[in-house]
Amino acid sequence: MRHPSDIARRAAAASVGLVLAAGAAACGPKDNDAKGSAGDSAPHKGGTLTVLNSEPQTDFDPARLYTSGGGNVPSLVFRTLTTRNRENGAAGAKVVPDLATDTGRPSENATVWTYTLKKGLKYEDGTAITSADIKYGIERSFAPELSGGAPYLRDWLVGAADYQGPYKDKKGLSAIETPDSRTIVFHLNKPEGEFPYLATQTQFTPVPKAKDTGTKYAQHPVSSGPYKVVSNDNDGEHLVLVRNTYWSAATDAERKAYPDKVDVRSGLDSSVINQRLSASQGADATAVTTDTNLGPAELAKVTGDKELAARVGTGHFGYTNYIAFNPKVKPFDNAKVRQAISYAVDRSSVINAAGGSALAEAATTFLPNQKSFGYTPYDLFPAGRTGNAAKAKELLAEAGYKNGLTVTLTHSNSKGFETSPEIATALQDALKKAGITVKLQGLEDNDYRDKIHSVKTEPGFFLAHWGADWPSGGPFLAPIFDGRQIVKDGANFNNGLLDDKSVNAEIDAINKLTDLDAAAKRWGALDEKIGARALTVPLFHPVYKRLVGKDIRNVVISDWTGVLDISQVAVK
Amino acid sequence: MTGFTGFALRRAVGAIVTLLAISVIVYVVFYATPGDVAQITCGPRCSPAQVHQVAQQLKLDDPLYVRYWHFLQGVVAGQDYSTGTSVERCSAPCLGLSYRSDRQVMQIILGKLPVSLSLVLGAMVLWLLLGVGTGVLSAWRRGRLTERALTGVTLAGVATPSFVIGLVLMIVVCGQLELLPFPEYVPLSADPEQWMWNLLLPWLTLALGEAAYFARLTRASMLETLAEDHIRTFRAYGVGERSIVGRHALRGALAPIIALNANDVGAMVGGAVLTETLFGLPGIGQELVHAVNVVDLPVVVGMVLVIGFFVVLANAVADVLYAVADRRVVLT
Amino acid sequence: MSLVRVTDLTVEFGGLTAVDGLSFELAPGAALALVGESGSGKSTVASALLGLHRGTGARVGGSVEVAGTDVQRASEDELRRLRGGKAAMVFQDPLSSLDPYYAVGDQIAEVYRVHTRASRRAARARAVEVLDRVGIPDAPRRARSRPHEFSGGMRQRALIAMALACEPDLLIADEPTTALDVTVQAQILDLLHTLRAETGMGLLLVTHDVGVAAESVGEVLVMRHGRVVEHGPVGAVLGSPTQAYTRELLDAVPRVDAPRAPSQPSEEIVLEATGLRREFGRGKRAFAAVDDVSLRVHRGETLGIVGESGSGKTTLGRMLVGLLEPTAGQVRYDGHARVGVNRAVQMVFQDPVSSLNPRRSVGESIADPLRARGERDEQRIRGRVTELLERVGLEGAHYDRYPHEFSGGQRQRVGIARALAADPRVIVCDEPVSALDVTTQAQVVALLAELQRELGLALVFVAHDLAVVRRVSDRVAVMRQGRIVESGPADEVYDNPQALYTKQLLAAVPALDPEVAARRRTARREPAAL
Amino acid sequence: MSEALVAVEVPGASASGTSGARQFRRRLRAQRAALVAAAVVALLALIAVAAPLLTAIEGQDPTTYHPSLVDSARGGVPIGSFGGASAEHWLGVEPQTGRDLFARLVYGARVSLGVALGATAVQILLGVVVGITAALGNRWVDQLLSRISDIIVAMPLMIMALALLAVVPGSFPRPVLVALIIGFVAWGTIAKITRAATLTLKQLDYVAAARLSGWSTLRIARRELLPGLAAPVITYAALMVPVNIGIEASLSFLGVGVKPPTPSWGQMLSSADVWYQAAPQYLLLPAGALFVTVLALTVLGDGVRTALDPRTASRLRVGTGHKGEAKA
Repeated sequence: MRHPSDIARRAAAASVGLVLAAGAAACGPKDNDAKGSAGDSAPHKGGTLTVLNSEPQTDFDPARLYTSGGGNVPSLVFRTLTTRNRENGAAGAKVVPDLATDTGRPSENATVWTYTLKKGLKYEDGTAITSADIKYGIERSFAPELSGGAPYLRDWLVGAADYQGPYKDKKGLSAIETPDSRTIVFHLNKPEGEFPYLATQTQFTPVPKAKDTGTKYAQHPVSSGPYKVVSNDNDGEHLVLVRNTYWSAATDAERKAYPDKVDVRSGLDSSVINQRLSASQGADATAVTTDTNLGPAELAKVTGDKELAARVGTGHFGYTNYIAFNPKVKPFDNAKVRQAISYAVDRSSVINAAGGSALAEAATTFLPNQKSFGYTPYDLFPAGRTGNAAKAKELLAEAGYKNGLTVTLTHSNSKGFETSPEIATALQDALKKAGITVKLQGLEDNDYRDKIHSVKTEPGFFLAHWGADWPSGGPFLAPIFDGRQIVKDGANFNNGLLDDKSVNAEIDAINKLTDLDAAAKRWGALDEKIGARALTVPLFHPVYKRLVGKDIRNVVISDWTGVLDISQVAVK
Repeated sequence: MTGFTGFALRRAVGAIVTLLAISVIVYVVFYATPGDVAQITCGPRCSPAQVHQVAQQLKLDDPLYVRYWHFLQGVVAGQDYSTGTSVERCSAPCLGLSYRSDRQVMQIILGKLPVSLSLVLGAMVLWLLLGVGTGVLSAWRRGRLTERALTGVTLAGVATPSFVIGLVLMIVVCGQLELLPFPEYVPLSADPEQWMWNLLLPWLTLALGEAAYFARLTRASMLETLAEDHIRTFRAYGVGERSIVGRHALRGALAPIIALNANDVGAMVGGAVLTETLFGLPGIGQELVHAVNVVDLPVVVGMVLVIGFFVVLANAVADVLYAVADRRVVLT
Repeated sequence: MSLVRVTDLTVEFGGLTAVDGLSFELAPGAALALVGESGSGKSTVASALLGLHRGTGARVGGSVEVAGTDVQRASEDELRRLRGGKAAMVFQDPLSSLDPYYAVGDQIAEVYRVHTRASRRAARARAVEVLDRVGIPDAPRRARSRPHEFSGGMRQRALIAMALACEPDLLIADEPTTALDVTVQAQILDLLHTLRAETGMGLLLVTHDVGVAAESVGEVLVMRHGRVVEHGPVGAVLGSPTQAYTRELLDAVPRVDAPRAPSQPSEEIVLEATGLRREFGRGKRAFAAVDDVSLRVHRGETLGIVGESGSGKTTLGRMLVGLLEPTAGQVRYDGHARVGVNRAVQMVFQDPVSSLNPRRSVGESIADPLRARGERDEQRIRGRVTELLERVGLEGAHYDRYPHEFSGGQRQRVGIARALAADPRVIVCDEPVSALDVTTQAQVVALLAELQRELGLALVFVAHDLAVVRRVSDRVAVMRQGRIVESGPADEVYDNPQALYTKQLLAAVPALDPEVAARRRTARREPAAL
Repeated sequence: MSEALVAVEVPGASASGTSGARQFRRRLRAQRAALVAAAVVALLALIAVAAPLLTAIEGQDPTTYHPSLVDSARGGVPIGSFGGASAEHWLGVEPQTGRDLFARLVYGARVSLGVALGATAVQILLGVVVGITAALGNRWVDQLLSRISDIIVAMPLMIMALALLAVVPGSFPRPVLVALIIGFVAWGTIAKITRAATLTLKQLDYVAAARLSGWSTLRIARRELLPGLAAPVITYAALMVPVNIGIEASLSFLGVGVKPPTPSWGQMLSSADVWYQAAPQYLLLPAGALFVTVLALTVLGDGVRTALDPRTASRLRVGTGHKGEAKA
């Protein structure tokens, strides 16, 4: 009976899909790599760009998308108040104006943000984009029918906590004012210096109320960007975009929009995607992928091949894989035990399990190793490359575990994931040297997430990961370490259950800053301060390597998304 | 055929009972499976308040039996639902709406079905030709070298995991030799020729292993028939080996072939996920996996019901075919 | 120039020799019967004539020449031309000898086209023609039906039609009537006779039934252990046999016209059935296999129940022992109405193979009733079983042997021993000897009679063979279509039958004397249909 | 299903009869292929049992990482030719982790064979019980049971697997669970076969004789029916074992098989298939092992069938008009 093996394989692939979906919020090439792959001749307009993905572009509705900086394919159709700077590397981590004339004017101690729309902005049907449409777009993102977006708007906007969206609540959100058709004002319940970053998310896309079709809007969202949807089969399984003739480059400094047509195909096996990109036959020569990384296996093959290696784009995304402790669970209530484990970890074998040094960089800080996050290098419990078993034993002895101890490491059963069995077993093997016997508790992925994100069921010792909603320390540290963000009766991300006055105060203080560089420095300092508590053991920051078709030009990979920016790619 | 309506009726009733049971099982099972649907649907960072709103939106707070009752109502009478801006009709048989995308499950399935059917039915033709052909040949050449060779081949076929076959086929045919483009589903309606070329490899992947089984089955049951008395009669009347094997022995072997074929076709409509994934064919199986991963109950139930439906249907068809083939059989 | 010339034929399968230096000839148009008990090698000879042993691993020696073809040296093609073309074969079991999946007409047509270049249509026409010729009513329509839609006799006719299709010079009939009822058998034999008279083809008849031979052929060849025992004109061989074995064979054959030494049954009724009725199937397909049958069995007597297949006699037997529950009516044992089985009423089954569990030693099988009764003492059990084994003419040492190590007759003895183990007062024997050779038949029948006398058993003897029934029975009941058409003291029923059906039955029984046989044949005109 | 769809040979009913073991062994010995297969299977079983010993001889274990043996910069591909095969690591090491492949392979054999056999046992148990009950019970029991097996058949394997995994606590030993899952999804055919065989046996006179001697139905089922079922059931079971091995591989593949770090061929395959180009032997070893095992078991299964089934054993010898058929 061959069918079962089918079933098996399919699920395996499905989980691979998840990996890559996670990867989609990941990294891009350093400039030099980019040059290599971009080719030297200048990019031209025209042609069809094919996108080969494993996961379908589901919920193609600006209200439902959860993106970092407006997403990749989505940002071809959805323009937002601000957007990410479409440049390679660190420069790409900056926030820049999009629909708005600037990145926003703060007032009243950064609790009020005012934006003015550019002139001559049009939808795909030629009608003008107004600030009211942006307000409406944000309001509908509160509708339970259209759930899925990031939590910030609900948390920050005045009186938005219980707002149910325009379908149930006709009054609308008083926190957003549109004094005239080009001005929009946001009233926040606390200072948020990073509001410009938030304004890059697709919820800030204008939606013409007349054209809103509720849950069916994803079928054909009204485009404000360079491309419009001509077909969207089976909820993003096959998406075809063509030029939106009403879009003018004059109002959009960021999107290059070289190709005439973008054909997004999905449901492919990751190994097939990479196989096709490397073969680059026919239409695949002008193909890219927005969600599939080179796996270790493919990397091993690619690095052996000059021509292929030249077509690999490398990117970095603000992302950290780490071990999380729950100090409410013995023996992890004892800092010495947590420190011992920090010393004992063998990062090299963990990194190998994650795909090797080319796909993962050892992490000793919780913040990603990028300037925009305020990265401040520190290594408080130096474990070296392969772990410091001696020091670990010593600490264990002090903690009262002379003849070692036995702990249970919880992880997800989904293969290839950052929280996967591979990494768990690597740690299991490494901690053996320090006299720590690790029992593995592999859970089905949903079960795993339920458990680690619920205060009631959170295990004491488990694998976790965190990615940035935008390249800054704020969204990276606050959800994990802000005591006031501990969620008792829902999805909780403060796994260390840390509720420390000084930390909370510092977070508030930094949020007041509208000078993002200054803020970054203080985030870095805060990171080190928290790190001393050994509530987490940072393991590695993933590196994302992706192939592009042989005729692809002008590959731009920012540190914001870490993946090549479709709006910049040319096929001629 | 006498009593056919009676048979059809009994089968229909049986099928409905079976499908009802299946839907109940799936409901209960997924009620028990971990994974907070509302949380997953709403997104990982949703606040409890939001999650609660979504739960209400999806009617997840109702007790299980109520939800199941609504499901049944939908199937029988259809149901209305709101897109937020307007009220839409999901006409009977309505399998409900996907939690994740708010699309009608029936629409989702209808979107996937052509792919699965093209894949499975196409492959079926292939494996029947290959399998039965090989079986007949080795039964005819029994005891000779040809048979030994064929037996070896088929055993190899049985013992090779099908994803290996598929992978190798794709690497060699598309990658190295570049004989075919990497497969991608093209609807039959859109371009029959492209449809065929693109499905060729998937068909082979699915068919090769299957063909091996059919070859073994065909050979075995033909040898059994060859040992029966009436074969002796035809030998005693100078009827040639070709006609004895090709006409009489094969005819006797049809029954088990039909039966096994029915089972496999039915099961593969939802079970050919390996091939679907490997070749990026957006079929039922792939969708089912995805739905299971995100605990999208309505879609899972719908898919399982459709798969179950095809299994039941396939078996009923098999029985009819069999009764047509052999008048001695009484349909029950 | 003879039609068949067999010289010094030897056939060996692996080690054992089935046919050993057999020689005979058959003149064109003549008829020869190979008569012998099972294992005599007679059927092997038949297949050898068509070279059917080729490639089966059997070693064939000597020479066989049929219709001018040297079967030994003939090429595959020559053989094929011979098979069905010049010499056609009719097999024993007409059901399994036809392909269940194709219409009878098509099968005949297929054979016809193998030997002639005829078109499909012509072949079909020919099929209908021969089917009509063998007396199948409405041949054009029936040609389109499949074998299972035919009655046993019709199937056999169809097979004969297939044989006729190519007008062969020789017809080889291998036990052509063994599977048929006696009346049907008579019709088939008559058919063969008329066909021969008209077509002038030769006949080689293979049979175990001396009577059948006497009816149909001019020459008899008695075989045993693959060798010729006696060969000559049928009258001579059957009338004044020169060989001891031939005589033994003839004596063993039960005579329908030989009265039985009367026994003196008591008036005590042990088993009584009143208004028994049994239906099978539900709804439209329901039918009554036994319908309103009443009978009495006295202590020490033998009640013979005779009938053709489908007459319901077996169903009746099973109801009497309680294996089947009657739909209506009741069975009374010792005057008490009884439900389910009762150890005092036992059964001896027809098929000596399936009536014993192949995986258990015969001793164990026989011991079953003892153990079931609660006997635990192994010594006593063994003792009793040994006693029984010896009683039925086997050895106590056979206790640990398995059924497949015994001959058919011995197994039947084991079956009887098992029945006796329950100390029954009535034994229902369902066709107890029909699967046995005549000589063995005689022995088993004798054994039963002996046991009856000693133990005062009442026997219900169910059989299709009128002769055997007459030999054992005090009273006889003739069954047809689930009803008893006639019953009474054996001699009355046999010597002066009242019911028309009984008359037909008796008339159909083959006679051992060729003259009588001939007279009988002319007496019964071949009816249009069966 | 119409009854005729299930054709069953019941030796007890066939003329040749059988003296059980002796005859069976003789018939089995008559087939060279089957003997070779049997030898291979025996060897595999031995390897599985002796896994700890074998790895001890090699001086490795299946779980220890060897980061130094893989090229971290190139995705963790094993250093050296043939996947880093050496005197220490006979079959090389696993990419990324550097775990010893030989050790993982032989330990994997344990899971594959163990689970497959366990599953087969479950299938036989369920199938025979259900089959007999259906055959001896009245129409309604029969109907009900066949409906149930319909449902099981119509249920996708993955759903069943997830179902059981969801309900059963994580502490429950995985291999057992997997065996149960497989056993639970694929007992339908055995049930059908048993039912058909029982219906045939029920008609046999010796069963009637047993009733006449006064035994209870239960006793008759045990003493007269069960032995008669042995042949068809064993035959099918022998063919089920390789299939079950395949299913186990699939489930491990799917991630619902045995838990890491316990090695299983299915797991190895699923993580290896992407390495087909960079480290072929990593894919070929488990695939080869699976191939050989399934092949051997299948051939053996065929052998067992031929040996247990008088039809193919004896009937084929008559008049098939071809040489060498006697061997069939």
